[in-house]
Amino acid sequence: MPSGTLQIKAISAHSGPIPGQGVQREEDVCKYIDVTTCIGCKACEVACVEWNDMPFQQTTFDNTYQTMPATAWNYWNLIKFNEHQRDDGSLMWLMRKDQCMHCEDPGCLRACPADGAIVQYTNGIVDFQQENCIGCQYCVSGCPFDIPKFNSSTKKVYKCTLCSDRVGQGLEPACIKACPTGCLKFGTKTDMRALADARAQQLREHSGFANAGVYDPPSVGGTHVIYVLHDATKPEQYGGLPANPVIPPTYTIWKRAAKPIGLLLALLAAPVAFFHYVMEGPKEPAP
Amino acid sequence: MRDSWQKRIDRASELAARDEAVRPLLDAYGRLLVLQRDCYASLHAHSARLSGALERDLATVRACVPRILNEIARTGPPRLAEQARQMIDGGESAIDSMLLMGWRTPSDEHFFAKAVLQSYANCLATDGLHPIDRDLPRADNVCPFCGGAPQVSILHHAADTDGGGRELLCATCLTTWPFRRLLCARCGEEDERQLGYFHSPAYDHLRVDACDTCKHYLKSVDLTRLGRAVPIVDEVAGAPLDLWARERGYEKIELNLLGL
Amino acid sequence: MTNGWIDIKNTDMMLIMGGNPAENHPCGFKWPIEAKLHRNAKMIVVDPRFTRTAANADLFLQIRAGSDIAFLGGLINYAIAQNRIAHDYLVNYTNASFIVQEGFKLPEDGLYSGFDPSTQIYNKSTWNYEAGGRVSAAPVAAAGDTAKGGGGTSQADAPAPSGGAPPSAKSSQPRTGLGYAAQGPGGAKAGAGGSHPGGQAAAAGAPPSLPPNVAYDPSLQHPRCVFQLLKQQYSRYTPEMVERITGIPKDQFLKAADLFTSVRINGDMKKVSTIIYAVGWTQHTFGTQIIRTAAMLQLLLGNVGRAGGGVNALRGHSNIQGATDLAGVFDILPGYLKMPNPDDGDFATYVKRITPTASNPAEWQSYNYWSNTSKFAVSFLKAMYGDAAKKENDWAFSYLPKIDRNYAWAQIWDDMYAGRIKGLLAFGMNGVQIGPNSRKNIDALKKADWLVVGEIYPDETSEFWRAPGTSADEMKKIQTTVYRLPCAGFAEKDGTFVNSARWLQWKNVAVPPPGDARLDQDILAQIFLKVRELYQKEGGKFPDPILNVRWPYTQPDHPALAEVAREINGQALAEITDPTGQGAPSIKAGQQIPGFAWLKDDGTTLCGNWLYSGSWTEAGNQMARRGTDDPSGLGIYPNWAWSWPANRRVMYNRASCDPSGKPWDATRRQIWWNEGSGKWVGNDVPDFKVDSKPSDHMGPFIMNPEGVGRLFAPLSAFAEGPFPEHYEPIESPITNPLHPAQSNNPVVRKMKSPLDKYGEPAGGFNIVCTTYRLTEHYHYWTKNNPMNVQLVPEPFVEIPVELADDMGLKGGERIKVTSARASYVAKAMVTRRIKPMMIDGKKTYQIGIPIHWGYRGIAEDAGRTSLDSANLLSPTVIDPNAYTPEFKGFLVKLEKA
Amino acid sequence: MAISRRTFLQRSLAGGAAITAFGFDVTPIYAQAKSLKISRTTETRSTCPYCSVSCGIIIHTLGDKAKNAIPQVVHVEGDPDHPINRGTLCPKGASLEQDILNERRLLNPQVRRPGADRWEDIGWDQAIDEIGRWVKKTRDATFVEKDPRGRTVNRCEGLAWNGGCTDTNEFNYLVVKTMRSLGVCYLENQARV
Amino acid sequence: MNGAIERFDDRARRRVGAYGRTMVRENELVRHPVYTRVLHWSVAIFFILALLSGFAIYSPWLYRALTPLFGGGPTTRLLHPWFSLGFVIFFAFQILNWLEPMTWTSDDRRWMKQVKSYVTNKEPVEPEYVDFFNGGQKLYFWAIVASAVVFLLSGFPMWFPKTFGRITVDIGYVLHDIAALVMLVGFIVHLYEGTGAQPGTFQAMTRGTVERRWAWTHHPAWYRRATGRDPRTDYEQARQRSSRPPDPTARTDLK
Repeated sequence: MPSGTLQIKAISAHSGPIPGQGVQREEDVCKYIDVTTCIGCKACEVACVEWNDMPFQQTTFDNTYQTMPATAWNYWNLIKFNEHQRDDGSLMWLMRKDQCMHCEDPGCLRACPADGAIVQYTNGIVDFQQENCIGCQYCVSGCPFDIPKFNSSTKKVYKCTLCSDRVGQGLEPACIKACPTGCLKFGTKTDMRALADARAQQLREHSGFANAGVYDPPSVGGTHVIYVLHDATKPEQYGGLPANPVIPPTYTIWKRAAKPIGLLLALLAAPVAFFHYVMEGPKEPAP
Repeated sequence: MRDSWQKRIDRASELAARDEAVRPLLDAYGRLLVLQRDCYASLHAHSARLSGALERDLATVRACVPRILNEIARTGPPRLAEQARQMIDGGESAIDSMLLMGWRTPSDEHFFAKAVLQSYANCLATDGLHPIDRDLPRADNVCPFCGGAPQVSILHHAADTDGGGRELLCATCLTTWPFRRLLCARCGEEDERQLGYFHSPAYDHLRVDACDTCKHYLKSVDLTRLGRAVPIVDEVAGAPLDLWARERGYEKIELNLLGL
Repeated sequence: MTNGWIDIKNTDMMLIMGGNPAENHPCGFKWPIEAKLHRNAKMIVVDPRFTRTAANADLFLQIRAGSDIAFLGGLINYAIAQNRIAHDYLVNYTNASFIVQEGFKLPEDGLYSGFDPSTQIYNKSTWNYEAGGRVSAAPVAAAGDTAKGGGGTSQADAPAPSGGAPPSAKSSQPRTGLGYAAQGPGGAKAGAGGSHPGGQAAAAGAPPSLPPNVAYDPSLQHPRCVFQLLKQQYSRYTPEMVERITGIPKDQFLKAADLFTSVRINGDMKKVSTIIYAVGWTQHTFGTQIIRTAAMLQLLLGNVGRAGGGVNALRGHSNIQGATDLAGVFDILPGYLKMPNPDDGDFATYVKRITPTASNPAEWQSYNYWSNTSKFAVSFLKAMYGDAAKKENDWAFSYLPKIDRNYAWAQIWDDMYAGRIKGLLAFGMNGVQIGPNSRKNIDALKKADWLVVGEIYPDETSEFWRAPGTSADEMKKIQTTVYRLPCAGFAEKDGTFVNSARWLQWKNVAVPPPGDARLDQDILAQIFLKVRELYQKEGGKFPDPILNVRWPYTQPDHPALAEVAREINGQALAEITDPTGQGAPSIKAGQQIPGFAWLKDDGTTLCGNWLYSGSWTEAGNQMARRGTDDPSGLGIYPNWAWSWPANRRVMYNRASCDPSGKPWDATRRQIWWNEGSGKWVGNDVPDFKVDSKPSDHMGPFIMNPEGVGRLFAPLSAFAEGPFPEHYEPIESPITNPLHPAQSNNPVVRKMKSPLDKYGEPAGGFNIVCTTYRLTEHYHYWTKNNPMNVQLVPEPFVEIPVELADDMGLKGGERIKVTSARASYVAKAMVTRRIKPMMIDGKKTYQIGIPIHWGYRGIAEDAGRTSLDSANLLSPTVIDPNAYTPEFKGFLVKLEKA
Repeated sequence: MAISRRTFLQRSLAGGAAITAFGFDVTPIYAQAKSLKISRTTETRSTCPYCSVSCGIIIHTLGDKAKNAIPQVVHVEGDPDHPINRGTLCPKGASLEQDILNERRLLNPQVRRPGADRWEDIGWDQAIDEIGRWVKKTRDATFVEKDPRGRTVNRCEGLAWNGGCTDTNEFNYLVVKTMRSLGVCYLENQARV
Repeated sequence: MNGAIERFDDRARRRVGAYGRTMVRENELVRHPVYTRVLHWSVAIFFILALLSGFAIYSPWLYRALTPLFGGGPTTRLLHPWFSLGFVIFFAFQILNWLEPMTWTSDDRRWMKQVKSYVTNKEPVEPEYVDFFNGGQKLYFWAIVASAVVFLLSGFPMWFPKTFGRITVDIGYVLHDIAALVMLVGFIVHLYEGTGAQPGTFQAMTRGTVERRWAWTHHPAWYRRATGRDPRTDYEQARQRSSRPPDPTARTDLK
């Protein structure tokens, strides 16, 4: 299992070099979720709540086995239950453990204007640092998976940390430890991806799921949580997993390119004015 | 496996930097680990020459010893330094008999033998050579590879459904073998009321697994609490727990390389 | 389970039906997953609902609750028609070749030969083998024809000479699931003359018995041989008929049949399949017969006794298996010894009645292990009454109550409601919630004089007097005195639980009970000692058994469970020598006996439960063993805890080898015959006579007097017939398409109290309702636990989308479910996971209700529920073999609330 | 060459400079050891009381048995050695700590008298005494020695026993012993349903 | 409608004017009464606060420099919408106040066509038709008005993302930033024009008065309206009075 202290790879809204970068090479971590062997037992939900010391909350019945409609600021790990009718009329009950995907190219981090509120470690974990969070919720819109959740009383945003505290100590995330069927595993990205590919192949060859595959969307640079899906061509049916998750173009195009250029152009007005003064001089009241 | 030695060395210096009281001990251990690593490296480089029978491997193993003796003679505590000097004077035969005795009738009280044989046995283990002339009794609580006693116990979580639980780390070859929870690693006591562990918040990932039947203990390194601990080094760093356990009248199953 | 949890990983094919292990046994479900991942095993799930288990299946079929026999019968028909059967296994290890008496009639009209409509009881004398040894096929008319009009001549329902057979055993006591258990209710019922509430006792006279030299035809061609009868019986279960009854479309059924029997294509024996079930099968008025059908299917396919095979009952609770082994039910004594009946005038008569004699072809051998019954019985009485049990007084046989009728769960409430039962002691058993027909149970308690409840949480039973809807005036009229005693939780007690795989595992005390709570065993001992003291002081009715109970515990009012466990294992009362003659050291008086082979019927041993002999020997507590080695890699773990019988992990494992003693599959070697040592050896403990040569042709099913597995269950093994037949649930949306004139199980009778009402489609009750549990909750227990309440906060009713659309109902709206007995209000969960079905041409809806809520609990106390119990709805009607109520598949109607 | 372990032990007990068996100075560590706050935890093997999978669990309890303190449950984990569950637990098992330490637990014997609308507390002795009398009274009133056909039956049909799903084998055996000796026929258990 | 606004403005001008005064020296004209000045500076203060807090969040480069001004990131984020709201409210009054003088006319179109000569200071005085505000000023004003509307519309979704939904927020994010850039450019030009580029202008917003010279130079038409005199004539007279007349050709030579 990958271990070692956490090295930061990217910091939200940070100018200048990243402290300690390059000091230590570290392997990418990855959570493997085999949706095809998940039994939706919610042991991972309990483990998450317990490890992160999250308060109990009253839930209400909502026409589903799902504990609540979506993850919450204090409920980071949620099995999403989806009834899916296949073309041949047969039914599938898809249970997908929803949590932060820890994108390689995290939209939240990209969107975040607060220096250090979101960091990405070299092992791939994207972690929120609430002490730096300014509560602007740009990350909420920046995330293609609808993961960051705002707590209106603390005015901060929270999400799954991939148990960065545990991983930093060389442990697996709490949810992994809890899974009774072994559909959750944790390891290096390479290993988990290989495992997932092998499982997907098994599903294609032996279980009649011709479209079985691994969900590791390249559009966000890959994720550090990967799913084995019965049908990787239609991830939407697993409780709204986007087929092609993209950070909204507003964040990519605008923030990466247009924004700095725009600002430069705007600020160009100052030297123009200055040189106008130098070259044309002031227009004094005449005479 | 040279990496694992390096990991131990790095961990020793990391821990030394953190804890003033234990620093001298860890510094000393770190220096020893360097010597052991080099010894391991030279053995590993000549692994083709090794047979697994120490008697036949003496020539190769012996070559490591003078450096260790010289270093201890120079920097070791007075008594060990004195012994090192005597052994240097004793020449090859003294060294050989020391090694063979440590190999065949192991004891945690033979410092030099243990220090050298750790490198040797570990090299055998990594090269897949089974010890031949070390006919020690087999039991659950000794190393299935070399017959050595356990130095430290390790708790870790299942990475998948096929692992997890507790392991013991061999004091000689430094390999691990699975061992049940709630079982005295010395006398096999299973009665939970006789077993128990002592824990201090100062060492969150360490436990003193004690048995009130045989009044022995060994430390456990709980990798489920600190996954990046290096058990054999963290064991040494938990020295205050040893002193505490001894005060309570428990004896350690196997002293570590620092005699604690 | 004939096999075990871990053993499921060895399978190639799983049929999960009548059970939902992913939800109710999540950690055990890792093993089916393991089989899928590492063996590419296939999983077929058949259930009224698309469950979380179904979500992991390769094939899911939605079945109408209560139509399981039709489905399984259809599989038998398919397997025979496609010749996907285990021929050698059938001939040698089952009674397929045995010839059945002339006069036996198959139930084309829904009735076997010998039915007496006035008493609703069968005369089973024709349900027997023919004597005569080996025969060849003779052109005789088929049994069904010859038997027409033939009834038995014997008037008496004879006590069976034998208890259940392994597979039949499973069925005869579904909660036990195993051959050993067969002795239980089957036996007791047989002893009671097959009687039911109000039934008559057996008449005197020589009962029919199994013939000693059975006629058989190894070519399986004889028209009256079991195989041909079986073939004939299930030939009626065509795919079309299966579709009409179960609602499973023919093409889907054929897909499943093809897949399930694919392990036995051309009779190849290498692969193995397992059947996994739970209370979805037992809780029917023909539950035992469903399980029996499954067992027959497994025998037909040669899957019993093999790693990755078997018929595997998943018990619903931590110690249901143990409670049955230790006779927590009325009809047996520990170790599945039958209860004495009033005709057992003395001990010898009793033993003779309950000891089977071998019945097999003369060339074959039968171990007939139950022939040791007298040793088990005497040792048990010695454990009960110590020195007071002497040969001279018939081992104090008279101390035991003699029974000749049904005293089972539903009968308790019926009799209490009728005012016959004055007092009830309920320890950890929430009878009001469990039902069925909870209202009746509540009203029954009002008629009792006293109730003692031992519990750890406030429960519905102890507060029946303030059940919702009870007015202050009514409360004043309830004269029942109720004691509620705080008991100890699991972590506060030691002792053993027996899991589904028959593992006895010792647990230790972690903490003392909180507050003023006491250990259950202390409370029981203190009550008993108080009663004994009163009898000593004041005398009373027949005080002898009370005064003479052996109570040797160091602290009588605080009996140490370790001492009790040692007593259950058995101890020598005098020096005894090795009964096997193999020269083991003799056992001294006072020492623990090493196993049940050492038990004696001369009063020199005592043993609380012969099945558990070997669990606590002189070598110590075997149930606390923690050996984690698994040399075979088959998941046997022989040194982990202790498994009955004799630490065998897979029962009937002789059947894992071919007749010559070689494993059917060399990669899954459990045991095998070692010619050199002349013994059966292997990775598991042979469930067999270890020195019986293959050439002796001893049958692998040693608990049956035949020595072989019973495809045909002779005589009184079952109340309603030697082969299972599909009958409709008591409340059914249709009449039985097989035989409309005999729709229900002919031997089932409805209860007669004013609160026992039964619904019919004509009365508007036309929706099939089933009840179940959820992963997140455990019965009526975790509603006291905030975490679980958070995960699933409220009760609900699962309703098909189509039905909701018909009603104009949206998910989350409140709905009222009404049965003939009561109403239940909860929110609707509108789902596509239950689809409308075409049952015999009629569009039929099913709905489902999880059972976890009542009127005490976190959500209940906070006023977030309607305070109804799901079992207000269920009917009081029971399986005639196992006496289990029909919680699954009753009729309701729905309206918006 | 061999150094007795005692050497070290005596020195450290005597105070002053403390060295290890090999002569390494541990005086500063010794001081640290004295200041350690150390608690004793006992691990108890148990079996999950819910379903029949029988997941092994380990209950950690704090409390020095030497001091006769009441143990406190501090942690419940799956037993990694257990061959069936291998350390994993389902959501019910994972919240067992809440079952052991639950504020809804019953703590005192209570009685509800005829016609009453509430519970009242009752002492154990009195409760046992009253229950014992009820049992005897009911048994004496309903005991049948011979049935109408004159056969000895020795049964008590006036009282019933309901046993629970989590009762241990040993408890169930005691139930058989006591209840059958009272002549109880209505002896049933969750096992039936 | 216009009448109502006019009446409101008049009332506001009177009321605020009563609390302050405008010192008019010799050769000076009142350009911006107290009310206008108060409004302007209120707008300016909130604008700058919003600008600084906004740009702190806008770009990581500015985040660390600017957030401390407001007590750290979270408070910056908290205050920014309130600053902006302040800006919008005061600016709304300013709009009402200036609705009339800022009205776009054909003269402004003419002015825009000759903007090059304005930028290059080709003529010493503005064309005669330039009234209270020239075309550039009006352009700036209306750009700010437009931006403020965009700000407001895009800012609310960003303030309350839950209520407005994701797409609105995403679009708002871009629009908000574009508006910010437009404002920034305008603001820089405005600063320059109001200070260095046109000496005497700044005073118009501080003391409220301008020299007559300034008026006939930059806003001849207004001069005419305010004084009833011909700006061109007054300019020529002044030029002749001046001992050293400006020599535009000399500047041209320098180029």
